[in-house]
Amino acid sequence: MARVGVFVCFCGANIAEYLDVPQVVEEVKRIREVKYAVDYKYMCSDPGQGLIRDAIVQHKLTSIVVAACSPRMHEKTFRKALSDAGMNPYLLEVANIREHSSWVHQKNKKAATDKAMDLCRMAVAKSIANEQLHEISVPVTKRALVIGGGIAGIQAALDIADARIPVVLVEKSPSIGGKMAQLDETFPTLDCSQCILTPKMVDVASHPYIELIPYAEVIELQGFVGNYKAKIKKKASYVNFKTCTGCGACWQKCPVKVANEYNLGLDKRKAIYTPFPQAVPNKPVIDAEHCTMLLKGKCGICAKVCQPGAIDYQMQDEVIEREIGAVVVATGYDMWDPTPYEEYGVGRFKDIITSLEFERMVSANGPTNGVPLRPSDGKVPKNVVFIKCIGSRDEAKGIEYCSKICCMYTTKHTILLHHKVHDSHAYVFYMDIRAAGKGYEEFVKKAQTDTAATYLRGRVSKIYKKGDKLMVRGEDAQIGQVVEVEADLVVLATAVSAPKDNPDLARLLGISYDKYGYLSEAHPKLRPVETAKAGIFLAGCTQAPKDIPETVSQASACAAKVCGLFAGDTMKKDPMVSTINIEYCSGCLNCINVCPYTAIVTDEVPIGHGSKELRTVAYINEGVCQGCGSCVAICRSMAINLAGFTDPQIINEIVSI
Amino acid sequence: MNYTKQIQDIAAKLFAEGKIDVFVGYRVNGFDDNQVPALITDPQDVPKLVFTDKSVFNLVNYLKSEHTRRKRVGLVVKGCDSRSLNLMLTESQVKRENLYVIGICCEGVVDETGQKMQNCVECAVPDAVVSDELLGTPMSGSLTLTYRVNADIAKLSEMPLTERAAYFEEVFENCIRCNACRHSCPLCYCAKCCIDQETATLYNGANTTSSAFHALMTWSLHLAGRCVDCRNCEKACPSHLPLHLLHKQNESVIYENFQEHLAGVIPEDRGAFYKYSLKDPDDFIM
Amino acid sequence: MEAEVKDQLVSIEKPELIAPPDWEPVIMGILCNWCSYAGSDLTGTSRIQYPPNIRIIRVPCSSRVDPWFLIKSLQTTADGVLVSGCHPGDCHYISGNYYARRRFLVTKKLLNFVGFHENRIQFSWVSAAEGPKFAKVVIKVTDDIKKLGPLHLYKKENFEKK
Amino acid sequence: MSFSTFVTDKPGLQKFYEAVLASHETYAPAEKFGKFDFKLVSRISECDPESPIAKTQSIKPLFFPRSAKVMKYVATSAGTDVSEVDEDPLAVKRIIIGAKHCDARSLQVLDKVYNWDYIDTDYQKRRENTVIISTRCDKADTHCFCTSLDYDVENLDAMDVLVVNGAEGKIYLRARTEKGETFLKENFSQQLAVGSEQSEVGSRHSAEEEMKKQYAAFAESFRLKMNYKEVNERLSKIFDTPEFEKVSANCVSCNTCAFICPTCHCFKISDEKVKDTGLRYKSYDSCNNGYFTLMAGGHNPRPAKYRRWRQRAMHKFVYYKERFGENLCVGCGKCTIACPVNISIFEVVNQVASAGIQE
Amino acid sequence: MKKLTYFPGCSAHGTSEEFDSTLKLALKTLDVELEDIPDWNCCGATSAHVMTENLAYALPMRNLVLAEKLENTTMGIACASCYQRMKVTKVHMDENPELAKRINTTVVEEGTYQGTVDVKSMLQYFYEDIGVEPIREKVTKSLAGLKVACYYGCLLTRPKNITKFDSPEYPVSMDQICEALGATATEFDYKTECCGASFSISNTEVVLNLSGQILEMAKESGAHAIVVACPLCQSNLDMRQPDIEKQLGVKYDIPIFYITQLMALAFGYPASQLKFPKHIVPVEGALANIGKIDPEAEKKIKKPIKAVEAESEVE
Repeated sequence: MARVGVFVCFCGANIAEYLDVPQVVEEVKRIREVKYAVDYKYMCSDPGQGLIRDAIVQHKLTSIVVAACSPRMHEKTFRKALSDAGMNPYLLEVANIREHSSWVHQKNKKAATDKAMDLCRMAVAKSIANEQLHEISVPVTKRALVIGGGIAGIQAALDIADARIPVVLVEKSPSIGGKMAQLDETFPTLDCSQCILTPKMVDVASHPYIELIPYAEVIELQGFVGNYKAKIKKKASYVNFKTCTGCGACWQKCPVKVANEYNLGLDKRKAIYTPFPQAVPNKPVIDAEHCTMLLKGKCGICAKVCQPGAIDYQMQDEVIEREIGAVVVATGYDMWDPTPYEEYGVGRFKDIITSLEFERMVSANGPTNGVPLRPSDGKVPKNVVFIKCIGSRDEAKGIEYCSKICCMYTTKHTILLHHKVHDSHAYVFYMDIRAAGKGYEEFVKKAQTDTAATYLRGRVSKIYKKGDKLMVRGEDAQIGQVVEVEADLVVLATAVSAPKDNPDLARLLGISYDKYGYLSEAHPKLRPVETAKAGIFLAGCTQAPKDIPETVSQASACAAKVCGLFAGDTMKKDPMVSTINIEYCSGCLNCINVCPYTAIVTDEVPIGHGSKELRTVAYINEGVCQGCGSCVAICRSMAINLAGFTDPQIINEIVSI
Repeated sequence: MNYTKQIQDIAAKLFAEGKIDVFVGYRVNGFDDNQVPALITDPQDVPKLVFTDKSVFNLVNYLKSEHTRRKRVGLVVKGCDSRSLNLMLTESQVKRENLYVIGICCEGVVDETGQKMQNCVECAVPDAVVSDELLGTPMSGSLTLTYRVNADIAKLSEMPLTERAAYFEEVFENCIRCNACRHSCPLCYCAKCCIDQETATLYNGANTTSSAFHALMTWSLHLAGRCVDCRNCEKACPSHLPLHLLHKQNESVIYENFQEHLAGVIPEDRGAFYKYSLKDPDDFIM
Repeated sequence: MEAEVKDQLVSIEKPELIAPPDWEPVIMGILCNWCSYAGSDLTGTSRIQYPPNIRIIRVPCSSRVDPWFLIKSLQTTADGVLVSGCHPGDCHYISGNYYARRRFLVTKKLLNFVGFHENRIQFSWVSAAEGPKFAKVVIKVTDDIKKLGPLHLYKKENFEKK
Repeated sequence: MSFSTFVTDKPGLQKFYEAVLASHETYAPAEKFGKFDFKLVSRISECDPESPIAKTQSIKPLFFPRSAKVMKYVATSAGTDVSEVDEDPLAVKRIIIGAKHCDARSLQVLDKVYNWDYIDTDYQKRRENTVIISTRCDKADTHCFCTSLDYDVENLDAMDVLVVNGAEGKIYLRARTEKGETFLKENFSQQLAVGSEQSEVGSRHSAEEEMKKQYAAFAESFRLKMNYKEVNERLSKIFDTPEFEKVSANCVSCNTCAFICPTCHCFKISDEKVKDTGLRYKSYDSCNNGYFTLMAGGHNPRPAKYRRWRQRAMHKFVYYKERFGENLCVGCGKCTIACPVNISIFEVVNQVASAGIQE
Repeated sequence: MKKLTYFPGCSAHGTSEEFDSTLKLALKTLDVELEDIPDWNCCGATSAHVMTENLAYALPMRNLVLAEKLENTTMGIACASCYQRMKVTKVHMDENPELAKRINTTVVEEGTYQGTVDVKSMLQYFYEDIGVEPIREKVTKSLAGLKVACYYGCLLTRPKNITKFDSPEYPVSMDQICEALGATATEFDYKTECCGASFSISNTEVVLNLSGQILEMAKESGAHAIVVACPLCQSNLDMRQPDIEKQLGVKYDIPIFYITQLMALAFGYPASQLKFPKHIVPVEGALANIGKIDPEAEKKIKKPIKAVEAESEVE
């Protein structure tokens, strides 16, 4: 028979003042299984824990109940005390008589005492059904997969690799670098983006612990934390990277011109190309959608001019497999498409451009060699209107959230405009200026003084054409009047939106995403880089819009999480997980359906003792199970139980008072 | 409705071609004109098979029997039966390839007194939704989301609480806990019913009214969103308890609040408790 | 009639049964660990007072709550039950409370159908920050159940009323 | 010794019943959900002593209730207090009216097992305190076969008072036991009697004749007839026949037949403990239940349906006979009616026995 | 011959009589017969929906219920205001059957609302049900040389979730029909700008300003005339033009045509049937441009409405 020890805490006066602790002890002693009960001033103190340790040995106790504060407070402390006395720590139950009784019934001592007695009885009853549980250890494969080679992916990969953990970095496009590689200068310091990014890109390429797989996508991820298996599809580049020297003869000679994605279609690239001059790896790929050789079998110029003979028109997509232990997802963001703003004439007026297009224009290696030009006539604009919150904070046409970076980059743009076109004038239509960040507000103030840009607080209602000018009509809410600005160029500060592939990726990885398509973190405050699926972490804008410093911090945080996960050869895990009694499992597999962590899979077991015939049952991978108990409650056969919260434990509680 | 001839022919053919090991159909019970299930393994017994409007029992129940397990089975199913078969398939209890299903477009069956059964009057899915061969003329049209309100539920819901409590107390009092309901239900196939497991017997092991309440509540909740209204349970009940009330109540709640399809109509649909919608009603929660 | 009810507390389901004068209801509260249990802890640390009738059971998630627990509580100790979990979308385990919500509604309606007053089975979403809300919920539930009187339906015979 | 016979008519019997109901704690078939159960009633309008046999449950629950408290205990650290349960409501002085002959006979069969190695005092008390008034059926039901079994239905003395419908609306009441004699004498007032044959005197002969005639007509109405001796003998020799597998194929393994059967008496013991107080119950169990023979170690000697059916048939017609000299079956056919798939014990034993012949 | 249920609305018999009559001419050519809703009533526009919800829904619903009794599945409406009220009612009723049931109790005598008849403006009907190409085929007298600015006003395409037709900000359906007739639609950014109609009586000055800007932009775009499909638009821009000119001190002299007038003209009906004398601003000046084709201007103005650039090019 169970031998339960009950330890009732005074918590100084916190408990003792509002309920009769000795009476609780007396009542508890009446319970058949209780062999020892005592009270003490501070059970969590060292002498208090000593009491528990001594009683365990002296009275040969089989389970312990501590009646004190909330288990969320000191459960770990008392578990440790049990461990120290050589007892399985999970034989502990805590009766919460402080938060649930003494503190909330301060005016009714009798009722509080009665309630405390009942709570103790419940804890005793539950503890009788407690079982010895042991920490779960899961072996880990010490290799990380980083999806996305933007600044987030680069930073995470470098940090993990620096800890001598192998990293597989998969990038969708032919080069790493991401959006940051398209930027000219960065706020608030106006560092040259390329200058600070490219050394990191080179580091990635040369790092002995990083395997860079460009022009590839993850197509499957199976397994669980520490033991994932990823399938990666390397898209056919038609260029043998091993032999290619990156000399550039091919793309100079290629006759096919295609809108250049890197410059957002503002100029042309060739069908065989590297996205930009500083690309890493600096090897070209053939754009199969436009290459006439691949499309029609005619041309073949690149193969002719390639001295090392690196061109291979027969190349096929290739699927490779990597065993990995953790995943960092850093797929970045998409610029929001402003087409819904029809009243601005988006799509009709060539001289309305997006901020990223402006960024490319003012970039020294951009399509206009660093000078902003009107796309319609190539003239240098004098009056430039910047409109903020295009898509952001707009429930009707765009998205509800604030994209966080637009205020700052628009400020930067007014400065860049001022630098490049000295006699220009910038008008900025804005809703609010959100400049929360180190040096941000100062940056905005300085920009306003230096550039003498006109800031107009209000929305633009219409843009129409008058001659070759764009008439921007909006409200200046500060003077309460409609204003019209004659603009040469309009720059839309488009919102940051989630990559459109994110839902597919989330499904593939088995993680969740929010209504906008951003991947969901496990907890918005306390677990912002983890996902609900153990071993998968999030870095950068794929989780929510953020600026570069934040992205880099999050990437490094991911790296720290991965390193922590890989710190030992095995991973330790809370044993409060579900287990299946296969004897009772009827194999309906409903549990697989409701498990949010895909912790349940099918298994084949003999139909009876020693039988060769097999039947299908569910199997719970304890390495993945997080212990929510969804499967337990939906299992009609009652074949599943959740350690620590088993049916007998809870029902014991219910019938004990 | 008489498909005796067709079913006999099909069964004979299946036996002759060696496609089945056992055929599950109906035969006349031998003392009046009512019918009982017939599990036929010998082709010689095929002429005993019948099918008329007295073919009441849901034969899918026999797919959990040791006589059919891991055998190739020929089976006759009516509309409601086929829905339970659909659920059995979805819940991996039987393998489709082991079955040869004769679906019936059912015009409704009658009880001992010759009256059309209530569930047949209210039936929304008369045609078999799973079959290898369909007998009769299909009549259901669009099957999804058809739902007919049960008159008993409406009546009882309007009753004052006290009266309803008294009515159901009588129901649970008259339950003898023989478990015929559960054993007759094709969807109660658990290796060991949770009500027979220690967790339950420790507190509800006796055959008291309280235990009957516990058992029937648990049972009906386990069938919520799955019950196909074949009334096998009600016909099996030696105390003639109105068991359909519990199922119909759950069905109406599920239909009205979650807009779910009828149980077993859609293949691979596991029932309302195994999925959720963000739009589920939230107003009953503080 | 009204006056009689005030004088003598009767069970709403079985009005012929009268409660002892000092009758106090027992409410079984089943709370999810991450939101509602934490919320109830906050009620405690904030010293917000509420009636002492609730007895709290901790479960990891509202989806762990089997309708069994409610049935068994009503069969034995409880005059009413309260199940509380995270607000929709806040589930620590992503989707647990959505599954639970469906089960709760069907269970509540079924129990009401067989004769339990609907206020005996109540649900709430209480977040870890809603200490005051938890107190309000408990006050309301206790109040509701006090009005309904003691529960007699399907009680275990060895259950002794306090 | 000889017992009195009274003669009355329909209204007279009705008045007699009413008087009994008014003065005694009386159980009679009362309708609920379309079937009749023996319930405590106080007015004749609440019950129907002439209820049809096919729709009437047996009187077994009045002696062996489907769940009975056997003890109560309070377990604390001070020790375990065991106390008797409250007064047994079935052990008070009571009358049963409307019982069928098969019901009465079943008690005779059950008496054997309850007075065997352990004397079941609860059962004894209930038995002693009960006066059973049993009406002889006029017509057999489809599934009845009481006349084919090892008891003399005509001269059955298992009831205390026998009621027989005679010709021309006459109804005969005859005491069959001392208890019945005393009861009749005390309760059957002279005013109720009709004609001159109100007592044991007079044309006793003609009463005897009429009752014989009624029985003959009743015996004629049986669809099912068998030779129980042959069945007993054959069954005892064919334990291993595959025929059991055939007859049990339709069985869905519920417990209905056993729970309904007036002679089945298997039970289980279960405890229900709330807080410190436990109650121990004795409730029906059934050998058709797959877990009936499951042992703690996991072994189950009767995992297959046919083995359970063999046990059921053998226990009824072989083992009980061997041990107590009676068939554990009274031929009421209630199990067949209650069975979800109408498996008939009559057919089962005959089919198995005749298969024995063929071999 | 196609049939179309027709809701004329009050202005068809008054200020916009020329819209109604030319509509019938155009439809005759296009082989469509109009069936008036028997015993139709006021749509309730502008007054009812600011007063009571019930009346604002009940008035259109009566028309809808009556229209359901005819066999046609589509109801065409000339007046933009009537169209708006009818369409709003239909969409709201279809979305909310409970509301429909409640409103229906008011017009219970006419019958039960089924939601079987679709509501379309005449412009929408021309564009979707007849199509630009069939219209082009019927043209016997091309309007080439005439440059028009198509003005849609506020109600024909908005709100988007109600009308589900064309773009709410830069619609093109009328432009395409005008081009099919041979005319040139200018690039006109004020297509859906407010004309101030609601203040027509109460605050005329606002109307003069707003409508004046529309005229100004139309002139700026090089248009000879403005084309509309709404009686109120027409009356504001046409009737008030002299006032506008007086207020702004500019001479516009831009006639305001109904789209149906131009259609009828292009389909070969004589000008005498088109009721031009009802216009305040004389139309003759603008119509004189028909046939005068300036190749330079043609090239400059006639741009594709949505530019599609070639994806790649090979040298």
